Amino acid sequence: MKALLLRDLKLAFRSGGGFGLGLAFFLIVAVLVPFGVGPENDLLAKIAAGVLWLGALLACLLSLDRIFALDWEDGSLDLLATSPLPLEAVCGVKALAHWLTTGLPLTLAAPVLGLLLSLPETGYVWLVTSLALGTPALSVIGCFGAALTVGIKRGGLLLSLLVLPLYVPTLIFGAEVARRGTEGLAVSGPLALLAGISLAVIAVLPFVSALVLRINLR
Amino acid sequence: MKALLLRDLKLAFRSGGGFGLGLAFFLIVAVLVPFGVGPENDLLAKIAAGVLWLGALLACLLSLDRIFALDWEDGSLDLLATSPLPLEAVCGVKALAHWLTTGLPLTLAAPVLGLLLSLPETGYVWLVTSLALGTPALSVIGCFGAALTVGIKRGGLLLSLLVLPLYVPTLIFGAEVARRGTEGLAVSGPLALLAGISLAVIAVLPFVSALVLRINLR
Amino acid sequence: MASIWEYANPVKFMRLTDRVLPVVALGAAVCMVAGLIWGFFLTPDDFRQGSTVKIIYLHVPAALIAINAWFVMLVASLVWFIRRHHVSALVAKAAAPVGAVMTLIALITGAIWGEPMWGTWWVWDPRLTSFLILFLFYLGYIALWEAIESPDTAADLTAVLCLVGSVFAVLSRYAVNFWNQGLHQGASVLRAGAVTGSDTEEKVSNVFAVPLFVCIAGFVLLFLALVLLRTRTEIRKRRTAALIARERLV
Amino acid sequence: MGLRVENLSVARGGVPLLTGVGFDLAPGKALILRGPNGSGKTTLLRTIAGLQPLLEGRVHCSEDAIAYAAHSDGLKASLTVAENLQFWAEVFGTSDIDVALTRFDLLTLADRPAHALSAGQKRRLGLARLMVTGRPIWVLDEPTVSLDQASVARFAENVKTHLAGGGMALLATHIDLGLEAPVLDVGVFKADPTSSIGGFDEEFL
Amino acid sequence: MGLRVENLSVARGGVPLLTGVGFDLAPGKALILRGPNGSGKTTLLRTIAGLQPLLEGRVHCSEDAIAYAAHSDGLKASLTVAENLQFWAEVFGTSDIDVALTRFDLLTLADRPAHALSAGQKRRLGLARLMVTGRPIWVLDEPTVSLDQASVARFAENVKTHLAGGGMALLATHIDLGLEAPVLDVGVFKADPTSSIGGFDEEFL
Amino acid sequence: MIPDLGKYTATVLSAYGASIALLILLVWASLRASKKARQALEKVERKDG
Ligand code: HEM
Ligand SMILES: Nc1ncnc2c1ncn2[C@@H]1O[C@H](COP(=O)(O)OP(=O)(O)OP(=O)(O)O)[C@@H](O)[C@H]1O
Ligand SMILES: Nc1ncnc2c1ncn2[C@@H]1O[C@H](COP(=O)(O)OP(=O)(O)OP(=O)(O)O)[C@@H](O)[C@H]1O
Ligand SMILES: [Mg+2]
Ligand SMILES: [Mg+2]
Repeated sequence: MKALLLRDLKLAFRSGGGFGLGLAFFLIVAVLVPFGVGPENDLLAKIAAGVLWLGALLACLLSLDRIFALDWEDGSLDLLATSPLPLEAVCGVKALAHWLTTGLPLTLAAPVLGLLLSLPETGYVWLVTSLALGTPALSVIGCFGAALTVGIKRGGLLLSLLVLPLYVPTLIFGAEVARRGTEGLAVSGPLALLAGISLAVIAVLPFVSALVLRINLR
Repeated sequence: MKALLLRDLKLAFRSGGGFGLGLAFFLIVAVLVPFGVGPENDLLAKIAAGVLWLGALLACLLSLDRIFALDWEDGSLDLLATSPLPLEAVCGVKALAHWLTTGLPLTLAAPVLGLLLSLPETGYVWLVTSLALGTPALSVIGCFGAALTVGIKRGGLLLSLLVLPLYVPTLIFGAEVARRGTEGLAVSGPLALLAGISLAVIAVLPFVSALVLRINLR
Repeated sequence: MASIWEYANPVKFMRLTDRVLPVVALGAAVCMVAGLIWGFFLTPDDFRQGSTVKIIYLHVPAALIAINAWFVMLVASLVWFIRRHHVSALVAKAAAPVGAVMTLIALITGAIWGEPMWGTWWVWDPRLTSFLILFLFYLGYIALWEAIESPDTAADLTAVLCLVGSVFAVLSRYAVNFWNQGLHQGASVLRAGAVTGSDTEEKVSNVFAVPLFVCIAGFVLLFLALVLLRTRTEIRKRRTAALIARERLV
Repeated sequence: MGLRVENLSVARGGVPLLTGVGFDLAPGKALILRGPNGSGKTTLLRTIAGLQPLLEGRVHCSEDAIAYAAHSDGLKASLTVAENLQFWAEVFGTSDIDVALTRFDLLTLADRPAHALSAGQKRRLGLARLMVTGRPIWVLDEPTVSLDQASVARFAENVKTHLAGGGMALLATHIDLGLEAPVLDVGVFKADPTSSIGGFDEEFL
Repeated sequence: MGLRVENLSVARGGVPLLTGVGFDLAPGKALILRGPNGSGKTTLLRTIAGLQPLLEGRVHCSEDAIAYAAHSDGLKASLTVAENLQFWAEVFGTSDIDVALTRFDLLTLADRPAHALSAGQKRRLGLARLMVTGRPIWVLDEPTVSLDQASVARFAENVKTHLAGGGMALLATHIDLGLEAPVLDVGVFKADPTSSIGGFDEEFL
Repeated sequence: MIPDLGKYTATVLSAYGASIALLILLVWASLRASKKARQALEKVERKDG
């Protein structure tokens, strides 16, 4: 398992993939938003928290198909399935690697982009907290989606379609935390729900993903 | 050339790919925005035009890597390069096929999504006009980016990173047309610039793409 | 009495539906036509909503079917998972497009209704929003069926998606409620009070209720007929594929 | 313990391909599968490796005994030869990749990224993976594709060493491997189209 | 006109592999390239096909005369066998795919999507593509990988027919093709690492 | 013959029009698919004898 995690991280760093680029995409979305909606600071401040959450979600989404597709194409997935590693562990590790290479850097970079979108000062801590709590759920859910669509040539967009409705609750609570935090309202409600979703999803979905993967491999 | 266009369209339809799914992604972005920024209609109306342009751009972006990557992986691109088709034509046709399967349906679907984001009534015609004029440029520029990154395993995110800055002018003028149109201001300035960009890009970039492709193939 | 599972055999199912389908289809046609004509031509206008109240005869039945079609898919998926009856997997597959269209009808009629009532085509009201999400689930489910070649794998994967999707759909419902409290009507038609007429405050008057129930019956029968028809289509397709495959061996 | 296959039926895409396949593979033995293109060798090997469900029959072998090598080698283009091997060694809980590198003549290539290998070199790396799995039963699908004669001979040597150490090998191939081993022609097990083991879609017939 | 290669030097990844390669291929003739794994056969063929730049020397042949078939077949998994061939026929401006289908025994598979083919069947389809290009010079990289003996024989037949019609063939292979043709061992052209045709990075040496 | 719908004529008619169009489309598509499947099956069965 450690070997798999290290390999996935190494591949993400080396092939100019995951890590830097998820971040770059996030950055670019944040930069493009003012071009799209216009440069007024007030308007931007209002939507900043939501847009950053959305950007993080999309950046996550874009890198989902790397989770299994590459291993499927070159035959490694078959070999992993016949290896002593249980598929549940494979799914868990893959989701973890995905989070380490996208969710984590996104969370760390969010404050900087908050600056760009004139996020009010009260918002930073809640934005970061909500992303830190929410992005693991995004990775795990995404891993489930990736397992569903493995083997479908260039399933990237299908994957997005399947995963996005599943992301809705996480997005709602996450953005709600960030938004309420920004406006100085109480956040404990959505924060608890967000954490609940993350925990539940982390506890259950890797097993479902392994099941799905097993179906897909035969 | 007709054969290539038909094949690409056929592949896009058949592999559950391009067509419907680019559209679906557009839809989903439009649906997610309110979850991020909150449900107030006034706020949504203000950002609707910009967000729709951004969504269309991202939907385009996501499907870019299909343009060449698949043909590269299975070796067809090598074979096409040694075929009597000039590579310039290949690039042109590929960009056209991309537009037909993403830009065009996005343009047609935009009004419906405008509804969801409570786009003011004055905005529809300009939103559609600007998308109709702008999306061809997005496809052609994207095709250039795809040619640049062909051969890089899972270059999807790198591709986004390269292409997004190139998309900025198109986005700025396109969103400006839609935004001004929505507010009832004069649009002829940005409209002319948008059309200019599209024309210039369509006239020149396929040749550059072919050049890049040739470099990438050796 | 023979076990109901007997009809999970495609051949038996075909034989049974051969007889049942025409009856259901006829019932659907009669109820739909009667209900819609009754509702459209023979009911008075509402004192507040004017003639727009007539939209209810489409909107409410479609909304009901939209939700219940997903339930049908959920149950069928579970049956497929537990008992591996092919017909139930195909029923789930057949129900999805019907459910999606019903969702679309509910959305469209709702939007059209909303324009005069709320002054806007669309608001991010929880019920509306969760319907939109339901529509996305339908789209994803259908796309997944289409994308996978092997029917067995497709049945398994879509069944898992249906199960997981249901959980997330419920979760979304709560999330959306939390996120925005809405404008939309509460469910009053189906409340017992409405039917018995004891709840005077919110009951839908009988003038509207009776044709509405005819319409609901019509939509339910139509749903049944379409699902049976589409399941038969799927079974035939599978049989064709199986025969071709066998032929190839010769 | 060896590998015993009894009365096995396999299918691909819902079509039964082979029925009644049976053989025994004792420790130290190899078996070569032959048969024309499309006869179902790959399908049979995948079924035995547990990568697809079987229609009928049984495969007896102890758990986690099989190392499978397919048409594609499962190499990561951006990792070096040594890193690729090291990864599989760790996954399978062994640790020594040097023997494998030496035996397949990959020492000089050890620091080369896998995408910069020629077709035959890639194949050698794919085969070297077998040695680091530490598993007794090698199930190989056309292992010598793209290999030159020297490499084929080296591969045969390695298989023999593996057998001598009590290992087993089941190989599908079209060309001569230079191995002394019984040959099983899968053609004789061709499924009878009218038989009733209709596989998946039986109910629909 | 035939194919003439003079004093050709080729490199891969900046490393010169072969120098001074020269041969003549007259209409109706075939030439078989041999050499150990990694000796540069694929690189040589790609250079001749114009897919990568050469370091030195010249390749004489009329434009658009070469049909190249590589390790990968360029098949679209979701198109059927016939559709795949038809596409290439249209691209190359020919139209008749039936001959190709017949010659490579693909008629019964014509309506099968390409992903549902076995390894050898895919290869046959990849080779059938050559016939619809209508080009005289076939440049083939290990064409018989995964083919069974009957298919190899059929392939050899087809090459002979092609030659008899004035075509040419340049084949790299490790196994016997059943073709009577002169063999060129690329090993003798192995680049001298100390020589100065350093290709890409010459200036830095 | 159409009842007086007052100022909401367009609203109500478009709602009915759109819904009925969608329903007809769905029924038509289902029937067509059914017919196609039946014909394909018959063809194969006839060939099978
Ligand atoms: C686009 C948007 C709309 C959607 C997705 C939608 C969805 C629904 C759903 C799901 C139901 C549930 C049926 C039930 O629980 O019994 C329903 C019922 C209903 N809707 Fe809508 N609706 C929309 C817009 C509207 C509008 C604009 C109105 C009118 C003002 C309206 C009036 C009603 C009424 C009167 C019912 C029946 C409630 C009852 O008594 O049970 N809806 N709608
Ligand atoms: N998805 C599918 N649906 C139907 N038939 C399929 C499918 N995939 C493969 N087949 C068929 O199954 C048969 C067995 O394929 P398999 O790959 O096992 O053959 P093989 O013996 O390995 O052949 P080769 O020597 O060419 O590799 C082939 O005839 C192939 O055409
Ligand atoms: N990017 C690269 N950088 C450096 N060397 C490379 C690169 N790619 C390939 N090589 C080396 O170039 C040599 C020639 O490779 P080529 O594929 O031409 O060999 P080949 O004769 O076709 O071998 P095979 O019979 O195995 O297919 C090999 O030794 C290979 O390791
Ligand atoms: Mg095979
Ligand atoms: Mg080679």
